Amino acid sequence: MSILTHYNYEIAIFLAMVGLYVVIAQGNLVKKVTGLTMFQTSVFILYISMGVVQGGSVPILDADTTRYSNPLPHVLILTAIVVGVATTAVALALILRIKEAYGTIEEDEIHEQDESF
Amino acid sequence: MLHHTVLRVIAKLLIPVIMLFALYVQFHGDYSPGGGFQAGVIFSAAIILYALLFGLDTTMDVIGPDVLQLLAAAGVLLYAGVGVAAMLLGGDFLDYNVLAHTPTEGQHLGIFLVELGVGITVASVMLLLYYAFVGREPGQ
Amino acid sequence: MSGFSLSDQLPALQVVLPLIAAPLAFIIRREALIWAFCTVVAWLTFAVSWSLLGQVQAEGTISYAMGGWVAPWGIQYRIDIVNAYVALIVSGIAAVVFPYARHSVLKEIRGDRIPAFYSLLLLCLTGLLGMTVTGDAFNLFVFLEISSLSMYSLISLGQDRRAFTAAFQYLVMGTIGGTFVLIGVGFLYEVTGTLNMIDLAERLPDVTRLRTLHTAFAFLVVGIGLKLALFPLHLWLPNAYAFAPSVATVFIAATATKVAVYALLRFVFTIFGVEVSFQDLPLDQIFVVLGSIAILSASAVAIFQQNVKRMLAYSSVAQIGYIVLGIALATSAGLQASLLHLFNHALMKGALFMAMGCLFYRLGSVQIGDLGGIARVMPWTFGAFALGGLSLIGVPLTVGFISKWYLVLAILERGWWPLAALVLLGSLLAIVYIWRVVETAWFGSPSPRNESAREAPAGMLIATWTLVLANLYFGIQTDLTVGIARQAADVLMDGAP
Amino acid sequence: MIEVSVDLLLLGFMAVISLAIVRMNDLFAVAMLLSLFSLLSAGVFTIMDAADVAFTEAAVGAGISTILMLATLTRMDRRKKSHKTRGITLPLIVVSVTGTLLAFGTSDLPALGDPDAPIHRHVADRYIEQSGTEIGIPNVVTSVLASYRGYDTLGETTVIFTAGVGVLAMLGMRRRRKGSKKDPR
Repeated sequence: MSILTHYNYEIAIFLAMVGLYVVIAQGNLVKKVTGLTMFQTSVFILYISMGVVQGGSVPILDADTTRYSNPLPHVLILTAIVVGVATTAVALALILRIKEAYGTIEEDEIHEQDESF
Repeated sequence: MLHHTVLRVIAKLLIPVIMLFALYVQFHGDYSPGGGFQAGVIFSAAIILYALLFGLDTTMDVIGPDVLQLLAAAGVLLYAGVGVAAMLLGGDFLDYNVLAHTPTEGQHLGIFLVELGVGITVASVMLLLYYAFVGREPGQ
Repeated sequence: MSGFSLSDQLPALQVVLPLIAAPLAFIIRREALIWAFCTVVAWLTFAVSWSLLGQVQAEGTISYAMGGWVAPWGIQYRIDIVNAYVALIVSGIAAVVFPYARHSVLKEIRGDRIPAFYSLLLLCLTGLLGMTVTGDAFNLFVFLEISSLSMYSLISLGQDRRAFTAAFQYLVMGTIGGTFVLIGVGFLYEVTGTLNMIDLAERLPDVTRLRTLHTAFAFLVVGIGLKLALFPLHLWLPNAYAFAPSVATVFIAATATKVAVYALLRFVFTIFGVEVSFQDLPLDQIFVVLGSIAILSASAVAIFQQNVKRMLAYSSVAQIGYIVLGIALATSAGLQASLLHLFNHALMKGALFMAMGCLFYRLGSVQIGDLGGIARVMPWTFGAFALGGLSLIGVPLTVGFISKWYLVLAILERGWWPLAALVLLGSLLAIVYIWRVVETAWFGSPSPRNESAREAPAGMLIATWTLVLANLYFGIQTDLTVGIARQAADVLMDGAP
Repeated sequence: MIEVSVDLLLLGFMAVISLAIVRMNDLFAVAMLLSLFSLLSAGVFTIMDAADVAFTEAAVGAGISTILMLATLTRMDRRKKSHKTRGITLPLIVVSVTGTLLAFGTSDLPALGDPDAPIHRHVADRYIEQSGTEIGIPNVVTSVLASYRGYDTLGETTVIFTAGVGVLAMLGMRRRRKGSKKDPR
C-alpha cells in the first residue's frame, strides 16, 4: 500500500452506519441480517485500515522485503469474520423457524399476531 | 431433476480440482495466504456444488450427516487435544514447543495439526449447515 | 521442562474442561449418558474454580501463558480474587443446574435435540468462564461470542413460538453489542499497540489521543451494557427469559448478566481506571440515573406481568439496577455491595427460576392465572418459590437482605440518602409482585388440573432446595462472601497493580 | 497513487450498493448485492495488504453466506412488503449519534499508514522480527493465528462448532429417504 488518507475511516464509518440503520429501521428480518453483515464488514475495514503501514507489503516473510503491514489486525479480523458468518447462520435458521411459525418475516405482522393472543 | 448434461460434465471435472485446491490451501498456509478455515470453506463448496447438480439425497449418500457431526466434533477435539498433549508433556496449554525435539519442529507439528482441526470442523459444519437449510422440512 | 503438574494447569482447565466436553456431549447420543457426563464435568469445573479461589487467596494473582507465549505477545489468563470469585459463581450455578436438568430437558426438549441442548449448555458455560478468566481484551470478545451464540440457540428451543422471536431479537441486539465491543477493543489497540488487559492499563495513562480513548470507552460501555441488559438496553431480556426452556432460563438468568457485569468492572476499573471513568468521564452520573430508572420502571412493570417467568425477568432488570447503582458510587463499599449482589442475585434468581421450572414441568404453564391453589398441591416447589421471593425482597436472614444492607450502607457513606429511599421503594415493589403470585397460589381455588398435579420429581426439587438453602446459609453466615467481595472491591479500586 | 484510486473506487461502489440495499424490496436482489458488497470489501482488504483476510471474506461473505441466504429465501416471499408505518426518526438519531462518535474517535487516530503509530510499535514488531526464528514459517499471519494467538483460534473453531450445533438444534437434520430419487428443490 503506498499512501492513504483518513478517507478510508470516514467511508467505512458511513458504510457501518448505513448497515446499522438497516438493522434498526427496517422491519423485514432478512434485511436486518443483511444490515448486521454490512455493519460488521465495515467495522472490519476500519480495523484493517488501522493495520496498514505505508510502503509495507503483505506480511509473508521474504528476504527482499523490509517493511510489512501489521499482521495482528488481520488475525483478529479473520476471527471476527468467522464469528460473523456463524451469527448469520444462526440468524437465518431462526428466520426459517419464524416464517414457519408465523407465516411472515415482517416484524410488525409478527407483533400483531402475538398481541392478538 | 433437469438433465443439465454440460453442467454435470463440467462439474465432474471441476469438483476434484476444487478439492485439490482446498488441500493446497490447507497445507500451504505456512507459505502463502490461506489455512484451515479457508480450506474448509473451499472443500465444502466443492461438495455443495455436487449437491446442487446431483441432489441432496445423492450427496447425503456420499457423506452422511452422522459422519459430518462426528467430524465437526473431531476437529474441535483435535485442536484442543494438541493443547492437552502439550500440557501432558510439561508445557502450557497449546505450547507447541514441547511437542517435538526442537521448538521449531514442535511449532511446525502443532500448527499443522491445529490447522487440520480447523479445516475438518469448518468443512463439516458448513456442509451440515447446507444440509440443514436445504433439507429442512417443516415440523421437523 | 518441568513435567505435568495439575495445580499449575488449573487456569487453562477451568475453560478447556467444558470446551472439550461440549463436542463429546454432542456425539455421545445416549440421553442418560450425556446427562451423567455433563453433570460430572460441571462438578469438576466447579472443583477447579474452588481450588483456583484457594490458590489466589493463598498465593495472590495467578498468571498463565496460553501456548507458552508470555503477555503481551500471547494470550494470558490472569486470575485475581475478582474473577476467581465470578468463576466460582458461574461454575457453582452450573454444578446445580446440570443435576436439575434431566427431567426438565426430557419434558421440554425433543428427543433428537437433547445432545445438542446439553452441548450448547456446556458451550455457554465455556464462553462465560472464558470471558471471566481471560486477561486479554480480544480473547474476551471471542468467548463472549461463544456464550452469545449458544444462548441464542438455547433460547430458541423453548416451546412457545415467541421463543424464536425472542432469540432473534436478542441475536440482533447481542450482535450489535458484540460489534461495539470489537470497535472499543480496536480503538484501545490502535492507541496502545497491545491487547493484554494489564499492559493496556499500564499504557493508557500515557495515551494522549484522548478523543479515541474516550470513544473506545463509550463503545465498550454501551456494548457490554447491551449484554448486561442495562436500562434502556434491556429490551431483549424479558421475552428471552420468559420463553426459553426452563433449564436455559435458570442458567442464563443466574450467570450471563453476572459475567457481563464482571467484564464491565474489568474495563471500567482495571483498564481505564477510576480517574478516566469517573473524573474525566461522567460514568457515575449516567449510572445513577440509569440504575434508578431501571429499579423503578422494571419493578413497576413486573407488577403487571401475567407470566411469572416474565415477571421475574423484569425483576432481573431491576436487580441489575441495584448492581449498577453500587458501581456508580465509585467507592470500595459500593463495589463491595455490587459484587455481593452478583453472588446473591445468582442464588435467588437461580432458586426462583428453578421453582418455575418445577411448576412448568407439572402444569405446562407459568401464567399466574394457572397457578390457583398450587401451593397446597406442590408445597415443596412453592415453598422454594416463597423463600426465594423473600430473599428477592430482602427479608433479614436471606442473602437478599445482605445485598441491600451493604448497598444502603455504601449509599449513606456517600450521603446520597434519596437513593437509599429508592432502594427501599424497590423492595416494596418487589413485595407487591411476589405477593401477587403467593396470593394466587396459596389462596386461589385450584382448577381440576391443578388438584391432580403432583410434586415435582425429586431430582429437580433437591437441586432447587440446594439453592434455597444456600440463600439462607449465606444470609446468616456472611463471612465468606462479604470478605471476598471486600477484597475484590479493593483490588478493583486499586486499578492495575 | 493507483492503489488509492482503486481503493476509493471500491469503497465508492460499496457506498452505492449499501444505499441500494436500503431502498430495495426484492430480497433476492438484496442477497446478491450483499454478496457483491462482501466481494468488494475483499478487494479493499487486498489493497490494504491483508491477503488472508481478503481470501476469507471472499470465501465466506461472497460464498457461504450467500448460499445460506439464498437457501433461506427459497422458503420466503421474494419481495419484502414495504411498510411505511415505521418511524425513521429514532433510527436516524441512533445512527447519527453512533456515526458522529465514531468519526470523533477516528479523527484523533494517527495518520493512516504511519509506521510509527503505537499500534505497529509494541506487540506487532516482535511477530514480524521474531516469528521467522521462533516459529519458522514465512506467513506471519499464520504464525500469529495458529501459535502466538492460537488460543483465539481454538475459540474461533468453537464458535463455528457452536453455530453448527445451534442450527441443527433449531432445524434438525432430515434422514435420507431410502430409494427416493426426488430432487430436494
